[in-house]
Amino acid sequence: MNYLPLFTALPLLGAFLIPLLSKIWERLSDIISNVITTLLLILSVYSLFLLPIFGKVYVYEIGKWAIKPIPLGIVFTFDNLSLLMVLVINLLSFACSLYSITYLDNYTARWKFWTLFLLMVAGLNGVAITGDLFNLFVFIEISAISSYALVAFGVEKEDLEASFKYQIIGEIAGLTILLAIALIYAKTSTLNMADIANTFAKESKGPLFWFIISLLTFGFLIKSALFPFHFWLPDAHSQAPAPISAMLSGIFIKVVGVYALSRLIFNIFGLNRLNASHYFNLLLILGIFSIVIAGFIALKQENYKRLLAYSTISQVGYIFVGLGLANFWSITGALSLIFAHALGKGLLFLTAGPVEKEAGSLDIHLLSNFKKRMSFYGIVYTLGALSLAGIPPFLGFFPKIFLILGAIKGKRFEVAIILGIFSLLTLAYLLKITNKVFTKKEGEEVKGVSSIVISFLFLVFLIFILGLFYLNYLEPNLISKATEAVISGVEYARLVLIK
Amino acid sequence: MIELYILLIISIGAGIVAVEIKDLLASAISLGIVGFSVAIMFILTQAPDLAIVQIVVEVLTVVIFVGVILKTTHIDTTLEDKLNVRDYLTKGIFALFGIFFLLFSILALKELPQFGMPIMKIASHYLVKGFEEIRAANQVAAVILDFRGYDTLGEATVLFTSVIGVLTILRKIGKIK
Amino acid sequence: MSSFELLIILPIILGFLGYLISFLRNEFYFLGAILNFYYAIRIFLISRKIEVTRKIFNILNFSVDKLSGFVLLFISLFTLLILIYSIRYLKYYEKKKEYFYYFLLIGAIGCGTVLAGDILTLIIFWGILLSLISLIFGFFQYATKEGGEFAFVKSISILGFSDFLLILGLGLLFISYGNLSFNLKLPLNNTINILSFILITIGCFAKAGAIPLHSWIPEISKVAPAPTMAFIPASLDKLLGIYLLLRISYYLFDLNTNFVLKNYLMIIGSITILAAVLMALIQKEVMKLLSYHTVSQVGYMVLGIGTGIPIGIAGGLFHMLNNAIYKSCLFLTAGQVEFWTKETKIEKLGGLAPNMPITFTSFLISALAISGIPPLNGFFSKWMVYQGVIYLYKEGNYLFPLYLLSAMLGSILTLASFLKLTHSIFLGERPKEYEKIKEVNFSLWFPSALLAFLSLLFGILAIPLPIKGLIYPSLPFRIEEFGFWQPLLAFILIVLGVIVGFVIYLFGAVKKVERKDIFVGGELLKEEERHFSGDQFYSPIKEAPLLEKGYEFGEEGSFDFYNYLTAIFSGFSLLFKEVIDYILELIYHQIAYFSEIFGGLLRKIQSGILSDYLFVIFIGIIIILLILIL
Amino acid sequence: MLPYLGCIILFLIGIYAILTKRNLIKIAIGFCLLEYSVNLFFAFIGYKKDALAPIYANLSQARNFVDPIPQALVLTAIVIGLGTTALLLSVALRIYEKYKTFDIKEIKRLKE
Repeated sequence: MNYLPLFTALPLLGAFLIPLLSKIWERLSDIISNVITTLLLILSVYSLFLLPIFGKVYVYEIGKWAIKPIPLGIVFTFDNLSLLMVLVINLLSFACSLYSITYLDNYTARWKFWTLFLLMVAGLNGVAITGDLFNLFVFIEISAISSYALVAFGVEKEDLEASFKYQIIGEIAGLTILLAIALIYAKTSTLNMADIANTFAKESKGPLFWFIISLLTFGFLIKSALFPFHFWLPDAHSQAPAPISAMLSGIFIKVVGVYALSRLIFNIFGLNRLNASHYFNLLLILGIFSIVIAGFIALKQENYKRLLAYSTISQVGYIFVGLGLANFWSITGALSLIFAHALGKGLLFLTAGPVEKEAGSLDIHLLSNFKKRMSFYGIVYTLGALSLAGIPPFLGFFPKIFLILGAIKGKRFEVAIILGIFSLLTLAYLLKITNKVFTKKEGEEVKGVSSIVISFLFLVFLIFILGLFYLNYLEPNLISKATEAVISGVEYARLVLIK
Repeated sequence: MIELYILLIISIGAGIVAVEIKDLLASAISLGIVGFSVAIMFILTQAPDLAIVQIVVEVLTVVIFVGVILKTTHIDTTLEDKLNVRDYLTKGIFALFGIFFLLFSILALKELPQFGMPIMKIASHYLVKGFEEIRAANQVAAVILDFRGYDTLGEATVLFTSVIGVLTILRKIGKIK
Repeated sequence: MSSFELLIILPIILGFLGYLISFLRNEFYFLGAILNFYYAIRIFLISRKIEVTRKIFNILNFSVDKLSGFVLLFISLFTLLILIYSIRYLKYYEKKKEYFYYFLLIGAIGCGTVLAGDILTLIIFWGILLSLISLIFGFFQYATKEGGEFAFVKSISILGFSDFLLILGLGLLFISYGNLSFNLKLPLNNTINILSFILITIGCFAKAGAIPLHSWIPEISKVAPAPTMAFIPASLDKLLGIYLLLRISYYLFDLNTNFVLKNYLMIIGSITILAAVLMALIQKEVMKLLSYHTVSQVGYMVLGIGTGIPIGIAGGLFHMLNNAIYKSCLFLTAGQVEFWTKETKIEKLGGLAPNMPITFTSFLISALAISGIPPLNGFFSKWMVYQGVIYLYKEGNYLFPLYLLSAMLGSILTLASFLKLTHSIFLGERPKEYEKIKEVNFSLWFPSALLAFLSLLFGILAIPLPIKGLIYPSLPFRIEEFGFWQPLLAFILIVLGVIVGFVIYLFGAVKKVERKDIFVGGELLKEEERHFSGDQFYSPIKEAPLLEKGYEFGEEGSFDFYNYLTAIFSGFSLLFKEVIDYILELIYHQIAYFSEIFGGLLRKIQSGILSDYLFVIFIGIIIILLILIL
Repeated sequence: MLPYLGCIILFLIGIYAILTKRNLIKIAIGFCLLEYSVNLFFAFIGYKKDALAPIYANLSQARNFVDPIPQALVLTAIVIGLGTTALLLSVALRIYEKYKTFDIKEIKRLKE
């Protein structure tokens, strides 16, 4: 698996090539970026089959600096959790780049979009595979900066406003994380995550430890937009171009927020329900608040994309409830939800693009008076919504069930009841759009556009097939292994350093 | 180390001025003062490479600030308005946050090694290997270019990203209608 | 490819073909249903001999035994018959292409649900079925101006929520024991088993429509056309819901190991019988009245299955079959009336019997069957349920008189209610505008006539044909013979009586109405004002020719007693409507209202001003710091 | 420990500016202050008393150097800071063009 650096190198290469080559022919940028996302998808699917051969973790040492006896250089560590993340990132970025070929006709400066898009993909892949703390920060910043620029890609009034707010709040988070990294370095004098885990395992948990944890938690909760740190999300995710909204909602907040936090909390600091129950209760309570509050706000939203953005906050709440319960079932649920939500919410945000193009607005009131029929988009939207709301046999059904079972196994019956009731609310607010935008139209039918249709079919196919094969293939081969990687805690350090 | 403390106090003072003063140009210049005292502090803590980079970056930052201010306005009109309840509440929250943060950071910093006595667990290996295997005179260069070369690639990428980002944002027309 | 795949896949493919090729559409849908029926018969015949299981792609696991074989046969039959009906009925309907396709899909997926051999397969099919049902209900939500959307949302909410609970229960079993097949007879003595049993029963109740999860059926009846009502709530959902209830009660679990759960089922059954029939009594709309009876009949099945006595369970199962037959026939015939008259208000209808003789006959047979009049099939299944309830005393369950009482009272009230309905639609005085109405087409009357014939057949030949042929072999018990009932003699006597009565009724009432001008205060009443409305309960009975004699004999008191009783029942049913239906609706509205207010308030936090956001965010970090460090 | 505390105070001034100031440029300045304080803190961590900058003047020199790693990291962090500041200011510039104000309370088209 020594192709591991390609996950970041390939998109970076593309990002550097596009400004040079797009001067020759602007459409070349479409080809380059789609080839690269396709290659990344192939690589990540290939890794799915290759990783079991190498055991639980594959460690790639950059340069000639071996990880033993002392981790001098930067390493990439690729375990089952990283595999899950890489797979999700590249599945959705493949669909989004395919979609953007047609979608970008609405914007100027095509090549700038592609450059920033590939930089974001590079940053996200880097976050998922790096094994070095400072490197993690650098990759977070790469993806964050490109996302700030992409949110304002339309340079309309609202786009700029959203980008500014997003940038301020996001950078507060970034600098808090950097401060925490400085404190960690001062304490341990190393930057390798596995080495840090070993050092902290020997220390007692004093105020410094909890100060670091709270700084990190603050930073990553802002990045993952959990209540009450969610304020930037509805603005940024609703103003971005449709494929960027899909990327941000589908994977960005989960890789940069949820994945990074759970990697640090479980694998590096070795927290679990036994030694830090108050920490997990905090996550649990914030998660429930997110579900409830964002769910109610979403029910009242009158803008297509803002509704979806609030729904994202609510779903992130589900993920954090899973992490907060911190038993096998609930974490399996949370990780499956990352997968299902990435595909489902990505799909829903992508439908906003053609709808806005046709109707010229995303206001649900105006859209309900819009006369043309959009049956294809309506069907795609409804399928995605059913999956997100947890209707079997779609993919989104299994995470919800696992989360509820996790709550029951954790003897948190009230949590189980809340999860059950609010998954109904999800259906209610998502189907509001189906009812108002896509049904009772009698005008002429809007025709689908080629690359957009292909990306929709790809995502719908995935949602359906993965739902069917979830318990037989996806869960045992991918998700429960990733859950094991999370649950086993500081075992991660031993696996990395033993190599 | 008395110079260090003096510079810290200067930078804190200049920082307060930068935040509170009404003229935005003066504010940018005060920010420059903070940046330069940071650069001198880098020299005092035996980090000449950092000082050089900091000076370059500081000049660039101030130039960008001044450029933006000259293109727009240099009076902070928001300071003229009367403070309302909301502003007082925000200040109250800041005070609360400041007190807690200071308190907890004192508690936390107590557990760190004393100032001027780093652990240097990895660094001692770097210093040996950097000289013997890379034959580099400047160890910082050895770290950024060899041991942690990937970070430097990342750094270049960030710079590249922000250049493309600025180009993206400065274009006049974004959406084709 | 075996019959299992073909049974499900062929309708899907042919329906899709029909959807694509518009000029041949009806034929393709029809062909799909026919093939589905053909393979269902084949599987049914196989299942008579051996149990078959089949795995597809390592995911779907089908198995068929005698029980699922016979339920499968009837689901397929209903799909075919009602499809034939609706092809004609919805001919001028706007989106009929999609409707027919979904209809066929629902039939095929319903077959798949019955054939599911393990928990996972059942979950998958059940979920698809819910999505399809929501799609087909979604068509009609704008058909009526008032409350269409509300009816849609309410029914999908109830179905979705209870299906969610059902799947949660199945998932709980799956997680605890792995992928189970349905023939284990797990004892109901630990928490997980009991919890998942209750969750699954909730799903079954909502599907079948037992109180308090019934209210989606009357609500959707305002919106959905007659064939949809006949297919989904009346036949398919009954078959599926009760089939699953039986499946989990005596195959997956063993209900006889838990006394409390048995009573839980029986109490729900009794309440359902009484409350729903009381609500039905005061309805003024044909569809809504029928839908409340649909609910009421579920009570007998749940009661029968809950007894745990073999004869009672067999009765419950038989009643499920019978109810599906006569209830869909009732809906279809009501649809035939509506097809010409475009009217569903009871008071506006009347005297249609001579115009629509076949429809009237089918309706009458089904109405008598649902009221439990021997020798029709409804009587036998109810009789078996009563026997099961009576046998409860042997087990020391002394609540049985209450169950018996409610079941019998429910039967009487059903009869009363259907007398009223029959009279006010088909007998009595005919409004002038309906005089030219003719009998409906063959494709419309044939399905309901066939169903009525089945009711008759399963009644007269109840013991040899359905009971010994279908019901007894399907159950895993040895069932004792009827003890104290001589069916043949009773049949003959009652058939004679009914025929005589029918002849008198037909020739006496309809053709010999004497028309007189009516004066009120010296003025001639107009024709419209003179028409008497059927919802004036029991006043028609008084004037009906059969009872006129009795009236002459001066048995005024008994009729007064009747009126008196009716008034009480009407009061009760109003009360029940207030208590159950109204409260449910109130809760629904309250939740909507609350979310309105709460969501509106919460939206205010997002004020658009960055410093407000930062304000809240910093409160957040102060809390995090305090919680984590202190 | 006092130098560390100085950094924390500078950090708090940055937070103060971002939290209470309403002018976009002031917010950007506060953001720069935050960034400087974190960089300074990081650089202080590597400082070793009476040690030299990590540069070999001649080959036989004694190896009493300060920690080179934080310096390398801060180098990266400074450049990242420059990038984000430039992006932030360009957005601020465009906002001024569109809204004709730097007042954050006027810039509230996106709400609810």
